[in-house]
Amino acid sequence: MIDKIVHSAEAAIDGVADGATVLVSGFGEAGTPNALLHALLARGSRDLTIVTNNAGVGETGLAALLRGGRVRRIVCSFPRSAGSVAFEEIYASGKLELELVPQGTLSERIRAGGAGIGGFYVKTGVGTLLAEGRETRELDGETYVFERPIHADLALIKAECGDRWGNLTYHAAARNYGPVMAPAGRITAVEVRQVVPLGTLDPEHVVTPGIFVDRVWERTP
Amino acid sequence: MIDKIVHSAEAAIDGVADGATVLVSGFGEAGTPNALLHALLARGSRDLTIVTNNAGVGETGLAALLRGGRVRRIVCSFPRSAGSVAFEEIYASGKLELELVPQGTLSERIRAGGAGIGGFYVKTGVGTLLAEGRETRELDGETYVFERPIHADLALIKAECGDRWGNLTYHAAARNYGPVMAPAGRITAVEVRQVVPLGTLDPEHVVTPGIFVDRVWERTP
Amino acid sequence: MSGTSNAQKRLAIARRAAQDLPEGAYVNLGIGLPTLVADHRPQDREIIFHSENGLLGMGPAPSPEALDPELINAGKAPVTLLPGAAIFHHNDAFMMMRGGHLDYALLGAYQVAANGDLANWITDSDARAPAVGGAMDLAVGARKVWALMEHATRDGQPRILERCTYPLTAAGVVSRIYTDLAVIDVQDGLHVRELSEGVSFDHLQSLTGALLRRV
Amino acid sequence: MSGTSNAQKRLAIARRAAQDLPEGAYVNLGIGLPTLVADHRPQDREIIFHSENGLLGMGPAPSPEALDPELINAGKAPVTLLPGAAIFHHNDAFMMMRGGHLDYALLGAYQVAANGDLANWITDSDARAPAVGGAMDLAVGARKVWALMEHATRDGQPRILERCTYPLTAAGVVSRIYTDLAVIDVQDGLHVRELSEGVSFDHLQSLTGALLRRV
Repeated sequence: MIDKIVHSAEAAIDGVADGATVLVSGFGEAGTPNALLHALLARGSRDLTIVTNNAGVGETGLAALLRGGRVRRIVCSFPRSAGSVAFEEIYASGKLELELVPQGTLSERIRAGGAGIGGFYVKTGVGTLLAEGRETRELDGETYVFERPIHADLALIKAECGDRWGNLTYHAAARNYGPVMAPAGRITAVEVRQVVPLGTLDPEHVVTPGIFVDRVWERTP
Repeated sequence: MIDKIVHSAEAAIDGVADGATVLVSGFGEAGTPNALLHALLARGSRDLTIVTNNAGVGETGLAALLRGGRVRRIVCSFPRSAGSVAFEEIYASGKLELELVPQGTLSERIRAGGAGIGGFYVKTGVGTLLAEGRETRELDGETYVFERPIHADLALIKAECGDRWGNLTYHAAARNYGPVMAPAGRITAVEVRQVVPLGTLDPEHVVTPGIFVDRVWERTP
Repeated sequence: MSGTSNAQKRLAIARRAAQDLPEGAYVNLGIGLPTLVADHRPQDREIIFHSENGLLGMGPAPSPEALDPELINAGKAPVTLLPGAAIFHHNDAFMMMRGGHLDYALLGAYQVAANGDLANWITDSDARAPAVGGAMDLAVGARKVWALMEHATRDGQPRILERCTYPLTAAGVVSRIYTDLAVIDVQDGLHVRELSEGVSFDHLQSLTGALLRRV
Repeated sequence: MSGTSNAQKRLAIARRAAQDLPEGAYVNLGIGLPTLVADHRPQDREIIFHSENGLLGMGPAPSPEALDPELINAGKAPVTLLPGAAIFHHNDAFMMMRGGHLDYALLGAYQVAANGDLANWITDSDARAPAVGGAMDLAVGARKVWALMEHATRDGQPRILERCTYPLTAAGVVSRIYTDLAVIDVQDGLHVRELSEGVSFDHLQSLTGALLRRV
């Protein structure tokens, strides 16, 4: 019997090595897998590359991981936002490498990683600091910049419901990066509000099919 | 008040010019917008480029358009299949240009058209007849072939339910190319089984958001 | 200039821009000033607001009891959904931008140039960590980009210029500017479409770093 | 050779391959012979079948009263969905292939070469219009590609060769071959893993166009 359900946050992130590249879902505080991030902190993982939209709020989740000195590099679209104190201080101290990526390009690069796309061209960023020195190409009379996929060792995702095959649904704007990141992690671990029996989720309404998911953990409140 | 509902198949395809590029959803007979294709035939449109997975079955839908001599060129992954008599005869007579594209690449090129991607690299087809003479590139030690987006003047789609904002749901495997093609048509016209009042479709379950849809027509049985 | 009058200025800009959005428009509201536009949607028109985090059909802010912490807009403020709304993932949200499906992006701006260049993501004096978010994707992808901004800096320096001095978000994309003093079309230069009440053309020109033309 | 015995051969190949699919495998069954594997899923294991037209978790063929003409597999035959199934669009279906998420693709073949080259989309003698479908995507994308095929042509010519003579679907992708006569691993040459009952190694070699090795 296939059973992707795990019974602790530790089990969900088991096997992640130091130096790993980790995708973290969420936009603001919606869809951010804080419990899994805390498990990563507890595990002692270090030298991590984190790929995510925002760089943490307050002192929990990613902010705690940053404070703990576990992150070497962050690939991010909007690191500085309301409450990103931990990130700002650590960045200012020079102890964190930042790769700033336009949000849609970040999302598309992660998608490309999960979709077997070797690279792609977008107009976003052309003529700006973020495309300086980058490979560009004229296509149909317009200038595009070349972008590469992002592959990750681990994807950490928050979802609403999950079953033992790994099928997921989401809630409202907490969906955001979850369905994009799930396919791009070599291991994809999900914290869900509720584990539901197989067959509960309508096949028409599954948002992330289980093939993209390795471990499902029902968050303890 | 936004109202994308139209009351005839003719109105759904209004404005399409001779020489247009037309995306047609469907895989086998599931999700094929036959009524809209018949409207295209009745309109007298000609010199069309059709982009679709299969090249028609029997003598209806795309097969009727082919028989009518309205198609100059077809971009297709699996044109010859059970019942594709019309296509096979017309192709054998030399009156039809065929661009054969691996199915996943066809789908990805259509997606790129709707997503503003200027081009992308895939491994599919490398070292085969279908990549002969094509631009290739080494990326991380593997060979990829360069693919371009497909843009269309019109996308014809079959869906299950639609509302006046153009939101769509699908039924079972009739979903196939619908959500991929809807964003890639300058005009996207949909035949639905049922028009439903705005607010009927759960925002969590909308498969094609209305922004990708221009006209919704409830097929008369 | 008092804080209140500043807030009033910004509200007036948002209200003015809202009036020009046509029926059926798909509109992304950038964070900051443009967000205010949502509260001034003309009552006679349906306008569909898009949020980069995966929403179409956003309604007004929720009542306290209807607040859902996972239903937020790009500025992370709680919102509601109208009947007809749709929820989708981040990549689809940006496909809507990059693929040219949004009719309008209403964006805040530090500077706009007479050639439509937009600078709204970083200044030249900010030592803090940078952030770009969806600004570049929106500026490049939306069919029309309107800049909503205060006409001049707090110490009276022009923000509409011959050339932006701050790093660009995108080149040549702004087609209209709404400020507290005027509405200006940007096409082969700056064309003053409308002056706010009590503002003279000469006064406007004196606060603008590029040549203005009368329509 | 009668039609019936040919059908029996094909069934035996499908049944044999089905036995080697491990618990939890995500498997795409190519059209033709591989489709038969779905009906021989080992009862002690959960195996998730994928269809290129947007299904995961396909079950057996439906009873006549449960038939839904819009619930079909890649071969356009009606199927059912198991509890836990998911429906998605075409692009997600192919992302599962191209992105390396499928564990196995079981594909029919005209020819397979000793270096793993696969030819299964077009012959050199077919004047009809070509069709490729998802064959190339599957061959390149799945983690493991197994070829399911009759060992020789109807007139006894080998179909396992040093080099394919038909145009390739993909180069160097087949890792195992299931035929009516044997199971053969492909890795630095051809390694006979298993002989069908009553088949000798020498007989197998005589019907094979490349050097076979005993395991």
